[in-house]
Amino acid sequence: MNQLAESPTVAAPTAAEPRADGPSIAAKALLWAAERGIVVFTVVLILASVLFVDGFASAVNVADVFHRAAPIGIVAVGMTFVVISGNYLDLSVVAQVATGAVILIGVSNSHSIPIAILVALAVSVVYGLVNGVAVGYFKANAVIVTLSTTYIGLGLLRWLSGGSIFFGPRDGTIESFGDIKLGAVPISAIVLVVVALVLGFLLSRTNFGFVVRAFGSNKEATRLSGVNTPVVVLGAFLITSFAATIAGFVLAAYSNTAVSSMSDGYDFGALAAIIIGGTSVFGGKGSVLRTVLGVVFVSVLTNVLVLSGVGFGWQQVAIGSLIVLAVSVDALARKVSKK
Amino acid sequence: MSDDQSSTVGPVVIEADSIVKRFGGAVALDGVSVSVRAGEIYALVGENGAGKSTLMRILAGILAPTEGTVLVDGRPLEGGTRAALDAGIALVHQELSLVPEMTVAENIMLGAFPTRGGAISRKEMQRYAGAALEEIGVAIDLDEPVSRLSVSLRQFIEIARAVARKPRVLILDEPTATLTPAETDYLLEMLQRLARGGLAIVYISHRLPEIFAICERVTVLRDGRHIDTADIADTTPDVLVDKMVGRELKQDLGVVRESNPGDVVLSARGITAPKVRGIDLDVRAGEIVGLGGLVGAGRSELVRAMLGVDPRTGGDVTVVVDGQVRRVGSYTSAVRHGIAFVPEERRQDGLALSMSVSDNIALPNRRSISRAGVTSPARQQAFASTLADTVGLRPPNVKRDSGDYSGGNQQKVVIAKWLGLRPRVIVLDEPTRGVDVGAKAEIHRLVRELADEGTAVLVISSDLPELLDLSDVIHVVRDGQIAGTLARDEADERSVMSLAAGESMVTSS
Amino acid sequence: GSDSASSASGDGTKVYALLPQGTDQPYGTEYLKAMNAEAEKEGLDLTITNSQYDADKQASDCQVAVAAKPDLIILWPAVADTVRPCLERAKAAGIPVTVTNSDVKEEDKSLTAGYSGPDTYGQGAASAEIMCELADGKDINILQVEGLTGNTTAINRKAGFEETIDENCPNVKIIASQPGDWNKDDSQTVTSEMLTAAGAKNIQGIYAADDTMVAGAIDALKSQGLDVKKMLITSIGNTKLGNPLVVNGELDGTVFQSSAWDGQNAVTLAAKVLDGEEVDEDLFMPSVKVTEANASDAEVTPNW
Amino acid sequence: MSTPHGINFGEAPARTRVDQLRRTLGRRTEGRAVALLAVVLVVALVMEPLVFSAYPVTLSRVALVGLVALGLTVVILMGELDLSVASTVVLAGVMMAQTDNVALGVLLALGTGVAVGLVNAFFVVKVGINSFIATLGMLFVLKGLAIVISRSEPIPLENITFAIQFGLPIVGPLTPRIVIFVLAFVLLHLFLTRMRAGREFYAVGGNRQAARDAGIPVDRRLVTGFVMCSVIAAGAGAIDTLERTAADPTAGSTVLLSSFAAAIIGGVALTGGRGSILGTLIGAFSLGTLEVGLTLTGVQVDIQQIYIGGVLLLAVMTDPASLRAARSSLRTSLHGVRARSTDRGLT
Ligand SMILES: Nc1ncnc2c1ncn2[C@@H]1O[C@H](COP(=O)(O)OP(=O)(O)OP(=O)(O)O)[C@@H](O)[C@H]1O
Ligand SMILES: Nc1ncnc2c1ncn2[C@@H]1O[C@H](COP(=O)(O)OP(=O)(O)OP(=O)(O)O)[C@@H](O)[C@H]1O
Ligand SMILES: [Mg+2]
Ligand SMILES: [Mg+2]
Repeated sequence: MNQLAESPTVAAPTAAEPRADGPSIAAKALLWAAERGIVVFTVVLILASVLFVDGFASAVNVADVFHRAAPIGIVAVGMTFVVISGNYLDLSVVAQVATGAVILIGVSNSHSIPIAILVALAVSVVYGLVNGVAVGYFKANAVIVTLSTTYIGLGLLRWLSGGSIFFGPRDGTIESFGDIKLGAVPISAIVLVVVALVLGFLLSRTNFGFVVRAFGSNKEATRLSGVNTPVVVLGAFLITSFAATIAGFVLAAYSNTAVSSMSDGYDFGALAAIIIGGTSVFGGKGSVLRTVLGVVFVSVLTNVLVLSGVGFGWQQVAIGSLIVLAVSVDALARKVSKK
Repeated sequence: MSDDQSSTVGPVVIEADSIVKRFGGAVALDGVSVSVRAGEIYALVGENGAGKSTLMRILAGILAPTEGTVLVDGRPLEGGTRAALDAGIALVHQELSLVPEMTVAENIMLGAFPTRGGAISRKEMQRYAGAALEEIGVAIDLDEPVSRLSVSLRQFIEIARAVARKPRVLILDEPTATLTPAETDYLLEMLQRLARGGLAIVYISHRLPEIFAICERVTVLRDGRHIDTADIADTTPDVLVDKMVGRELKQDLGVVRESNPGDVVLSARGITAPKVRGIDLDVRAGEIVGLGGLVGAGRSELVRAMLGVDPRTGGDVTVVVDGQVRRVGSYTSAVRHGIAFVPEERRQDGLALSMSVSDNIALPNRRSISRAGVTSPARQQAFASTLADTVGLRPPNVKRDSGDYSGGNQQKVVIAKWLGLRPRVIVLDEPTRGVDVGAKAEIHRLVRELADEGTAVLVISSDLPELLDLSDVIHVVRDGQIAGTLARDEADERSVMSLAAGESMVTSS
Repeated sequence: GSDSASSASGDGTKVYALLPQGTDQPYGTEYLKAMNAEAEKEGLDLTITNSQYDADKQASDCQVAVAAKPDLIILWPAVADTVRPCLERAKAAGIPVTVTNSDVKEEDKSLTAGYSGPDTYGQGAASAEIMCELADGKDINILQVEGLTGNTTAINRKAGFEETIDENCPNVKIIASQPGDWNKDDSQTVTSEMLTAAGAKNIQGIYAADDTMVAGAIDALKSQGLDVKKMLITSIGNTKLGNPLVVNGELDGTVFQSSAWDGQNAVTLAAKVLDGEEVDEDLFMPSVKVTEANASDAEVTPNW
Repeated sequence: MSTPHGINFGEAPARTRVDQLRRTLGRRTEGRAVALLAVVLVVALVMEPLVFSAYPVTLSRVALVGLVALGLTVVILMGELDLSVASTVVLAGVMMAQTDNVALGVLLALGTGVAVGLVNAFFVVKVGINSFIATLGMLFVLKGLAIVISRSEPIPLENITFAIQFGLPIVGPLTPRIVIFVLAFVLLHLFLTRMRAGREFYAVGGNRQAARDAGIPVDRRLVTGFVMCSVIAAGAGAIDTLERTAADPTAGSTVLLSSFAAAIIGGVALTGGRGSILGTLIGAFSLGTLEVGLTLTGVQVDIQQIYIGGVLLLAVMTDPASLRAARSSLRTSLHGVRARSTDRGLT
């Protein structure tokens, strides 16, 4: 995580210019907090939970938080590329996660796990290609394109697989893999960290990541700098597809089952995490680390609410309010600092 | 034109009193006072970022001053845009302020749609808008969507909008930046006519001749401070420039460059595209080729089609790379072959404004400052700083968002980002539009240096002195074709304009 | 009452089946297989819709179905409270409606030609009865994992379970309850969290509204190092996932629900109505309690 | 240098009829929707004419999603977004079922819509956050509230007879829903094309700074737009609840994306300022007809989904602008490859 923490997109405060007459101390504090909004929010939430919620800090519960965070976190980390490239979101992750999970278990039951993984990755390439070509080359609207591929993908998945629930053999490789733990940290969280490290590096420290961010900031200026921009969009969608498929593997391994409806709500769930993390929905600004923090924040919050016996309805209210609150603090801080 | 009969100047209409404006910690205006009288044309000059536009936006009620007051007829003006409009203050913005999807008539009447019984009255709208266009003497179809109009026409529509409000104070923020000389002359005459009718006009421009042609008084701003207000009759352009930059400006203008062109590097044959009707063009190493012509002549379209920025319908473009002739099939291949392009709309197409200067500079150079696709922030920083120094970026802070810089400095960043590639060819479309004198001189210096180093340079400019000054040879484009080619010694304002407009239009000079 | 039993079942007999799930759910998948097979046997021309539990979409499907003038409509209500207009519309068009899987409300039953399917309330009750037996009068605390929030089956099973516990064995206390969305992984996580919140030591049992979720709950118990066999665990389904758990003694009891039975009898009932046969008002799927004792009986062989 | 009568900007503006017509058509944004509708109608005519003979059914399917889409269009035209429409539909329904009195219930539902619209607008206008985010938060909040208030169970209406009456035709074969939908369309169309405030929505979406500078009360227009959108969604929620005789706290799962699809297929640009209510109507019609047609053909549901997705994808990819973009992007990519390979060969 160290490497991510150093990534300039998060660490560099954009408004840290020395000034003649700066804003008031309070405004500065607010701005400081807003710049690091999600870090502050997450730390405060975790501290408060440790202090006030019984059982929160237990090893078992930490594992549960990781379980909540991992699959959707992997999806969100991948989708960060699409969001930063200025293409709103990829709705088809719902279909992709389910497809990855069903193929992993379904195909490994009839063939073998390596073949299953290859098939699933091949399918994820197809998803990325279709979305990426339609959005990148045809300049079609990303929301509608990925809505279409969701329909097509889920339709095909259910039609071809017959739609059943798939479960792997008891104590088979997949289940054993899903049960691996490093102390309190389940394998799914380790996969999340690895994916986040790789994709975080890709986004913040490679030419590809750089042009994705540039493209999200200004498409035409990026194109006129000689960047082959359709390929950039294609790449962003391919990465999202790849991550979604890995998330499908993780989800399948965790429960040793796969159903086509298991990833319902991952589209807006992942987007919410990305936004809470502070990545701009207009593209250009944001980072993988921010997304990870956003996911951790939502997962801890949900976990705490469940631990406190709060019902599903209030959980939703709390998550929604926090999305708005987190972004409002940021906006208000900016306003104050401008005055 | 300046020796028109002196106009009758009336009482002070609008007054800014000790205006201070801060954006966050940055001080944009620091206790500036100005007053404008009815019937006068009042000039405001200053370098990019001096605070001219900010002051005008405060006068027009768009921004609220941090301190100080705006007085209209001696009464404080409060209540934002609406109140300012009601008080008869009309602003023609520096950045175009039109709704592209709306028609000419709707844009002219924007914010003041005439209604009858709650519904918009089309007839009234056409009548008012038509009258406003007639007043400024421009004939355009009222139902045309503005998105299909040229930049200069849009500028006139903005002026028509201001005029349609029957204002008492008309503020124009760099209205001529996008206009050709003919259009500029026309506009200046029009402004004098309006002033004679008792209108108070505030006029901002980086082109000092215009100011000396029509204005009565001039105020110089520097770094948000009021430096001087003088009667035009009592000052000279040199004095003004010194006050604007606060230092002696070594004048590059007029220095004739020793040019010794090499072989043809960029060659275009039979280029056709929408608005471009079969153009051949060669640019040699170390040569600066200028493209002159009126707005709408198709110069931008020509170079964009040549480089593959926009699709072309016909023609071939080649570039010589290390002695080998290469086809330019698409814009990416153009860049790969070492062609750099500085587009006309720098804020829209040239820069990612929300990214740092360093990132913008790195964008076309990412291959050379990364290893195996992996970027190094330190190397990028160093690379960008060097180039920022080369172009004289002020302040030279490459970590700042490029959107925080003034127009001239933004243009320097656009040029800087290409310098890293050591381009074989550089194409610049209106490189100094809206750029102040200081920055303009520096950009000219850069362009000359590039040519001296052997780069083939192609420049589009509607600023005739600039075009004449820079170019070794000028092709004049009219109606999508090359109307004529002028060598340095045969080119002057008159010869370029006669080719640009076609013989018939040249009546006076 | 069926008022258009004129056309005998045979080729060209058109039937619309308005379902809220299909291949998107494991239950629906097997249900559809059985339904299609039976329709083939009966020679019915079946058109199936899937409203994905969106009541508005199902109402619209119903309008389309009525407009297509089929000989009969099979309805699996997405939300029982919302199907009255559909039933009225079909009645006005003279199309008989049979109900499958989850029944319409009592006051709407007169508009239907019959019901076949599980007694979802009864299933919850049956699972509660197993739990009561297991508790055997001792004071114990249990957790509940509910189905998808707002889902009719989830609501009925929850009501059946809770009300039966209240009545038969108030010594069993439900001290926490969260939805597991019919998913194994969701159930596993919420169970684990409920255990943490209540303190694992204070929990003696778990009820999950279906076998998939109970499998997740059992995994959660195991990963907290609890002795699953000592816990009192019940659910509903006896599916291919749940049945082995009963056999090996981890799941103490479940209630057999056969998707194949359900899908098949939806068509059988429809065919009977079309043939003008007298049908009983309700054809309930036998709610067989499955415990270790009978888990391997042929009668309760799981089919999904 | 200038001519005495004004300035010459090239050829005189086009005035012939044909030019006028071409220009008018060129300005329309509904092309894609019309093309899609034409295809759907022709295919339906050949495959399943029942779509037409049972047009009230088709209409009510169109109205189901279409009404919400109309409201959404207003917000999108202003360059904003409302992701909370589906949750508004649900919450309004639940609020409506809180009382036995139908009239009061409808008022409660619409009041909910006003409140939601005001909250959305508050965050966008006053706090200054992007509507995409504000309404994404509201999506969760309102859904959660609906579940909390209803205790996650459907709430049947007291006055079932009236509710059932409400689902029956009143004008010819048209049910109140269809009539309200048509009315909403006509009113919104007139508002956006003829009324000053409505026309100014386009300016707010097309160039917000310009609108502000021209003295248009942008904030007030935004509030109006968000409230209109939410009230229409709430109205749709009330209609749903009446027609179903019960409020369902889990309803509306498909509304958000379908109404979006209708608007975007209808040519409404997410960037604002471009599009029309008519386009959304046609978009909703083509998608609704497609769905009804597919249902009637009895094709397996999974395959229906594949068709719908395929048609949507084709519709956005075969837009003339898309095809142009694809042609030049492909050229770019291919030449890029060629340029690179020659580079390598010679250095
Ligand atoms: N909205 C804003 N937020 C922050 N800083 C601003 C804003 N508007 C202007 N500034 C800053 O205020 C200063 C004055 O800018 P202004 O646009 O008034 O200059 P100008 O004299 O009009 O320059 P130019 O000749 O380039 O148009 C600049 O440093 C600019 O960066
Ligand atoms: N008379 C006119 N009426 C409408 N549109 C015009 C007219 N003249 C030009 N245009 C528009 O302006 C554009 C042509 O201007 P263009 O930028 O190509 O000219 P240019 O010669 O490059 O001038 P410059 O770059 O100096 O602005 C075209 O897009 C065209 O649609
Ligand atoms: Mg300015
Ligand atoms: Mg141009």
